[in-house]
Amino acid sequence: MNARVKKDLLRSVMRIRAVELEIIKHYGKQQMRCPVHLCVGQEAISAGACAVLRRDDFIFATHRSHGPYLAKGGDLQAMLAELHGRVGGCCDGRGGSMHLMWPKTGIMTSLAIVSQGIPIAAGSALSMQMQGTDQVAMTFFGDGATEEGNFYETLNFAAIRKLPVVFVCENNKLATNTPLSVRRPEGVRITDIAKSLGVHSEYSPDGNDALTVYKMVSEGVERARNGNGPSFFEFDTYRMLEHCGPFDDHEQGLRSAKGREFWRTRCPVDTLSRKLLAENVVTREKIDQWQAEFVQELAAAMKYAEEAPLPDPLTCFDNVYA
Amino acid sequence: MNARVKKDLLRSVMRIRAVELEIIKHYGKQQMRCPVHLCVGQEAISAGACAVLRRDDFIFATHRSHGPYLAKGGDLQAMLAELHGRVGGCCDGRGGSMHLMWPKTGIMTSLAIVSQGIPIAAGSALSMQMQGTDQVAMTFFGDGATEEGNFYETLNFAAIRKLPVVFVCENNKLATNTPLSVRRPEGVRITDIAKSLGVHSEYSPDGNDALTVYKMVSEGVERARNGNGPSFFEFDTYRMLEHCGPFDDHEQGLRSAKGREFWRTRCPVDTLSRKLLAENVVTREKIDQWQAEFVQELAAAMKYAEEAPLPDPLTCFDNVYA
Amino acid sequence: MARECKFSEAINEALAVKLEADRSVFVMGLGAQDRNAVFGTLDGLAETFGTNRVIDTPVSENAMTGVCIGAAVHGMRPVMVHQRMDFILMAMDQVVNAAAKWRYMSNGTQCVPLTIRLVVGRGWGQGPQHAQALHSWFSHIPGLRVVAPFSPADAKGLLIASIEDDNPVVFIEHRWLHNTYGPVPEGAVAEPLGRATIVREGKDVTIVSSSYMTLEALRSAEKLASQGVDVEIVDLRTLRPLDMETILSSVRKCGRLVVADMGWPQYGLGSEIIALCARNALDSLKTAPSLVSMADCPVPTAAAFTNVCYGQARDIAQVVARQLNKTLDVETLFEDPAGLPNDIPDARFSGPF
Amino acid sequence: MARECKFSEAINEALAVKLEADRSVFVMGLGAQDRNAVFGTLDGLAETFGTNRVIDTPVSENAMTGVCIGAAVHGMRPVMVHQRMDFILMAMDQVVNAAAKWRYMSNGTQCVPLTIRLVVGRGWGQGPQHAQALHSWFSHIPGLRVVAPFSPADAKGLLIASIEDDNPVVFIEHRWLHNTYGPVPEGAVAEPLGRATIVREGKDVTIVSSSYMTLEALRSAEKLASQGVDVEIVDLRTLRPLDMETILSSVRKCGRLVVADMGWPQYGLGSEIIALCARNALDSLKTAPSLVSMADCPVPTAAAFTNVCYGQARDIAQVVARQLNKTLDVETLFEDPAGLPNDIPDARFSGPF
Ligand SMILES: Cc1ncc(C[n+]2csc(CCOP(=O)(O)OP(=O)(O)O)c2C)c(N)n1
Ligand SMILES: Cc1ncc(C[n+]2csc(CCOP(=O)(O)OP(=O)(O)O)c2C)c(N)n1
Ligand SMILES: [Mg+2]
Ligand SMILES: [Mg+2]
Repeated sequence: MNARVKKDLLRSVMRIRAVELEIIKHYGKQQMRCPVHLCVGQEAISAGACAVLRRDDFIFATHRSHGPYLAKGGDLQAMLAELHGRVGGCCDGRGGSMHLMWPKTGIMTSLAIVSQGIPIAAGSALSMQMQGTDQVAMTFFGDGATEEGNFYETLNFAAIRKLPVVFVCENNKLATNTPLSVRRPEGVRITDIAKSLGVHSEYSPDGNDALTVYKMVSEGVERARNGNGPSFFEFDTYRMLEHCGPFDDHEQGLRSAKGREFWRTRCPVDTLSRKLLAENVVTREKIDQWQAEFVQELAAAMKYAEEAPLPDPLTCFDNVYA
Repeated sequence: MNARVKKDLLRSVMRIRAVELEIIKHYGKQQMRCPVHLCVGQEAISAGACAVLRRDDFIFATHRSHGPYLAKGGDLQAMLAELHGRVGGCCDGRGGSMHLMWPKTGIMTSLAIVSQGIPIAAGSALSMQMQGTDQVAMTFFGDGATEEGNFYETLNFAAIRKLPVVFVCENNKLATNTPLSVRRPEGVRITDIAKSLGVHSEYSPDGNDALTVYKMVSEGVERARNGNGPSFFEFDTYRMLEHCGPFDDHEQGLRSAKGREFWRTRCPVDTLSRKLLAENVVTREKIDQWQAEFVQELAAAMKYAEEAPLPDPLTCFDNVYA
Repeated sequence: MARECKFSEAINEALAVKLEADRSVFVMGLGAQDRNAVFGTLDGLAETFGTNRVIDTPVSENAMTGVCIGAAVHGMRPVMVHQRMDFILMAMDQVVNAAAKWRYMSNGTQCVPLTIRLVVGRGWGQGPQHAQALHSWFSHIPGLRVVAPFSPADAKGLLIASIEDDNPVVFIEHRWLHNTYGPVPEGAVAEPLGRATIVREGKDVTIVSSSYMTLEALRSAEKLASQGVDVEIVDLRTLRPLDMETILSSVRKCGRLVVADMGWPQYGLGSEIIALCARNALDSLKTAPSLVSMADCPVPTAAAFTNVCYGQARDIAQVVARQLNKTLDVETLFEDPAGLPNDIPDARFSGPF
Repeated sequence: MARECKFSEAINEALAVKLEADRSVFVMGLGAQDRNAVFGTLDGLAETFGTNRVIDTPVSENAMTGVCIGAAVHGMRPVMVHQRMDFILMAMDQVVNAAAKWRYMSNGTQCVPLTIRLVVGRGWGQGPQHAQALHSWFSHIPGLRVVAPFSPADAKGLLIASIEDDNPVVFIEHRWLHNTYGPVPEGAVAEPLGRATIVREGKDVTIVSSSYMTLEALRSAEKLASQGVDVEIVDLRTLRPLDMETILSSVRKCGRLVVADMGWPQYGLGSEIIALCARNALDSLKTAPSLVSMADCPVPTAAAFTNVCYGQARDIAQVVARQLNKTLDVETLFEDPAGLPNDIPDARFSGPF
């Protein structure tokens, strides 16, 4: 993997983190009046997987959409304006945090119904196949989504028709506050299920390492691009904050602090920056410079978002139909 | 396996066959005014699996309900009256062939929506577990049903809660007229999917051999009865007739006669009777005697059904609500 | 030019015409390559256009609907088909939560030009799980269009229009119409969505109906005419959006309203039309409006129930007469000399179901 | 004896009472053991009754519904809960094709005593996929009962009755009612299903409402009273079966009808009530009936839209005045001195959403 890619990955995880922290900072002002499912702790998967894609490849995200949106080149101002329910938001305020989209860079949509985007992504891959393009469709989803019929039904169909689609499962072992241990029997691994359905499938416990994610997903994207069909990747990761909202939920006795301690040592930002500094791929100055850029970029975007006009309420009747 | 069981199994497959043939004979009279999904060629699975069960165990069947219904002790008169849409039918005419039930012997219902009964059977197993009985729930379904989300979702839940449920898949490699090859990718085996979901799973190509079915399913039922959770069995078999109706569909060029030739050599009735005759477990006289019994029984039941009163049309408003 | 065609042939023509003209159109459904060809409507299409454009599927309604949505968002115009409307209940999430909301959420920048063909089953023991008519459900949902043609010509023209429409369209076919005949224009002639049509002009009572019930309404009109009653029949064709103009002006003219619907009576099309008229033409209503519908119970399998279960020409005539304070001997009037059983559309009917 | 309780506490009490009294009752839902306890309604239940009777689940709505049906047929009384009504769209097959038909298909020999609690989301950017009110859908289906309480007392009494009922019951809770207070009787007192209640007597106009919209109706009534208008409010409580008697006698008395519904306007509760009155009390209607409903579009996320999107007290007052030919300065009348944003139920609201 060349240094350019590594540097880009580091910048990408750092930027996603910076945006999430900025949202946390401002959320209390009650100007972002929509639920936010933050991805602090899970940035590496979005960053690593999206870095493999071309601009004209498609992604489909979930309620936890910020990571993929930013990693695939979604516009920051449009994102923050969207969270603020303003005109100029990427959906002009109609979607909010759970429905981010930026088709210009292939972010087709984000969907708030668990698993809903999985077949839809496969459908876009079908259209690519029919149209004879060499695009690839990728969809992100959580461990919870794999419990919905959609998941299995779609993998089966994708395998039958060798669709150019890559399924990326972010396994944070939680669905809202219900742990995976309640939702899957002991000893079952999602990757094995995907494999049994005829989809090339791989698992890594290192979902917080963007380099690992990049490497593994590269193979899947290539496979898809070359007409060799779908692949599935399961990455372990950890949700640092509450399911929805800006707070840490460990204090409320719902989760042991142990998990958090373990995963803190695998912070997608810290571990990668340490590593790349040690490898001399990046300098401390470069990192600081990026941080400064983020601060500036975020200040401007936040200002833009807060000052963007509110939608005219009567436009709520527009665009129900074509 | 003792001789008694073997004999019972032979009698059971023979009886199911006899009933189906009788229905075919009379269907053209247009008195059985409902779709019939006959199980000619698939009798061994119903016979073998139900023979393992106790009377107070439950089964749930599908649109192709005749086999399980007869094998689990459903009343023949009530069945034929139901097909005739008459009072005295097992649903008093409200259900028809696709909804046969006979709760007295544990036939809870048959459902015409593909895969619908799978979670419902698991739910009855959950109630058994909650009530602390040692009953077992069993559900029959086709290969097509395993493509519905219901299948995977249910197996997962059954494995999590170690439910006393046995899943029996009759793989005739057809869903209506769509072959399995269009519905699953090459190399995928349903049993492996079930296994990946954490359910004890076994496959046999000998689904037309009631003895094999009986042996394999016995283990699953015991497992369930002893609190060791669910199991899944996939049996290859062959649908001799059209999906729905009394005719053979091979002539219409939809299926090659080759498949039929192969499976004719594995006819559930012929192979088992040959085998048990060779083993001296049964005599030709006994077989002839059974056939004579079936003829008599069927003539009486058919007469009963044809002469049963039609429901008063106005009773269609009854029993919508409790 | 118009020739006589079967309704199912009209559907088939619409599909063939669009598959031929537009590479973005494809057909998907369980049994799409099956010899029964979804009651003949797909006859020859897989052969002509190939199995990559006429796609048979696993039994996975929910994901298949999602697949079609995904393809539609990326420029395709899929036509899904389900052999029974009942099966789409597996996929309501995709239809209602995804397809119907998509364009709106994107504020008009994306759309879902998806057509979903749903067949309403009836007769020969279809029973509780294979004979539901849930058109009112779809019509409740902003973001969906709902079409339910009666005539073969409309079946063709409206299906073409549905495929060309940039919105998700639920296209409803009653099983008992597939074998009916009527003149059907050649070629790729679309019939605009959203317009009702007066299939019979009259002055005494307005009957509002759609799909198969328009056939029953026409039958009842004929008998009523023999008794000196002159009904007007508004065939809705599109259930969402409703053609308020046509409905209201007919009701304003006749002053009396009967709705004939193939669905259940509560919270359905019947109530919608009656409410529409009560809100917008109250003063024109000389008598309380009436509804002929499916009986308010699941559809039982036995043929013996059909007479009570299904609203028919006889029932329509009965309520029309009642509104006009006329006594009508409906039993004699609607006596069927052929004595055709009530669970088949015509004497030749022998499935597939 | 009645004390003041929150709506969510009333639900909690109903569940606790039934779990305590009847071993066949169990609770199942995603998040059933979660600290948020489905907006507090399950507080402490898993602790008290154990995780075998208060069951957290995988994210598998369809199969979980089937599981509950299977258990119900075999003598259990499951109470399912979904944090949003939108999610039940994954399970419509089980609800409509299985549960609603079961008793009928067995001709009364089996039944499905299943209660499905569905929460209607609103506000704080719930958006298109988390704020739907589809009560009219369920109410269309013979075999289902549909309950939508407004007061905490009814929430408790009707939930107890729903659990005790041998039919599948869809029990609808509006998120903005969970924190409202009212007197709630102690103990296991069931409130019979199928009866509406007059929550305010009046003579000028009948307002028919349910669930959260009854609150809006009461607010509008207060302001209208200050302008000399005396409305009567019929709180439906049960949407299927409807209490025709109570609705019709109020409308016959007042001669004017406004329906206030939290759902979409077409093919919904609004049309059902209006059609009911048009068919059965046409002569009593002095003016055309009106409907205040959700705007006929998906629910957009941005707070700025809420004023137009949701029918409110102000809108109800407006149409009441219009029916009475009264001019009303609604803007002044409904001016909110607190200036509370329109996307939260009260000032203290800060989730969970
Ligand atoms: C069909 C459906 N059921 C339930 C929900 C409520 N819900 C929202 S997010 C979520 C958790 C999903 O878990 P997972 O897929 O692992 O994603 P994560 O939140 O962990 O990223 C749930 C259950 C929903 N949105 N859609
Ligand atoms: C949800 C649903 N989709 C489609 C159908 C139509 N249908 C009836 S039987 C059948 C075939 C099912 O195949 P399988 O499960 O293998 O059972 P088999 O008929 O082979 O016994 C189909 C698709 C249905 N009844 N329900
Ligand atoms: Mg998760
Ligand atoms: Mg099969």
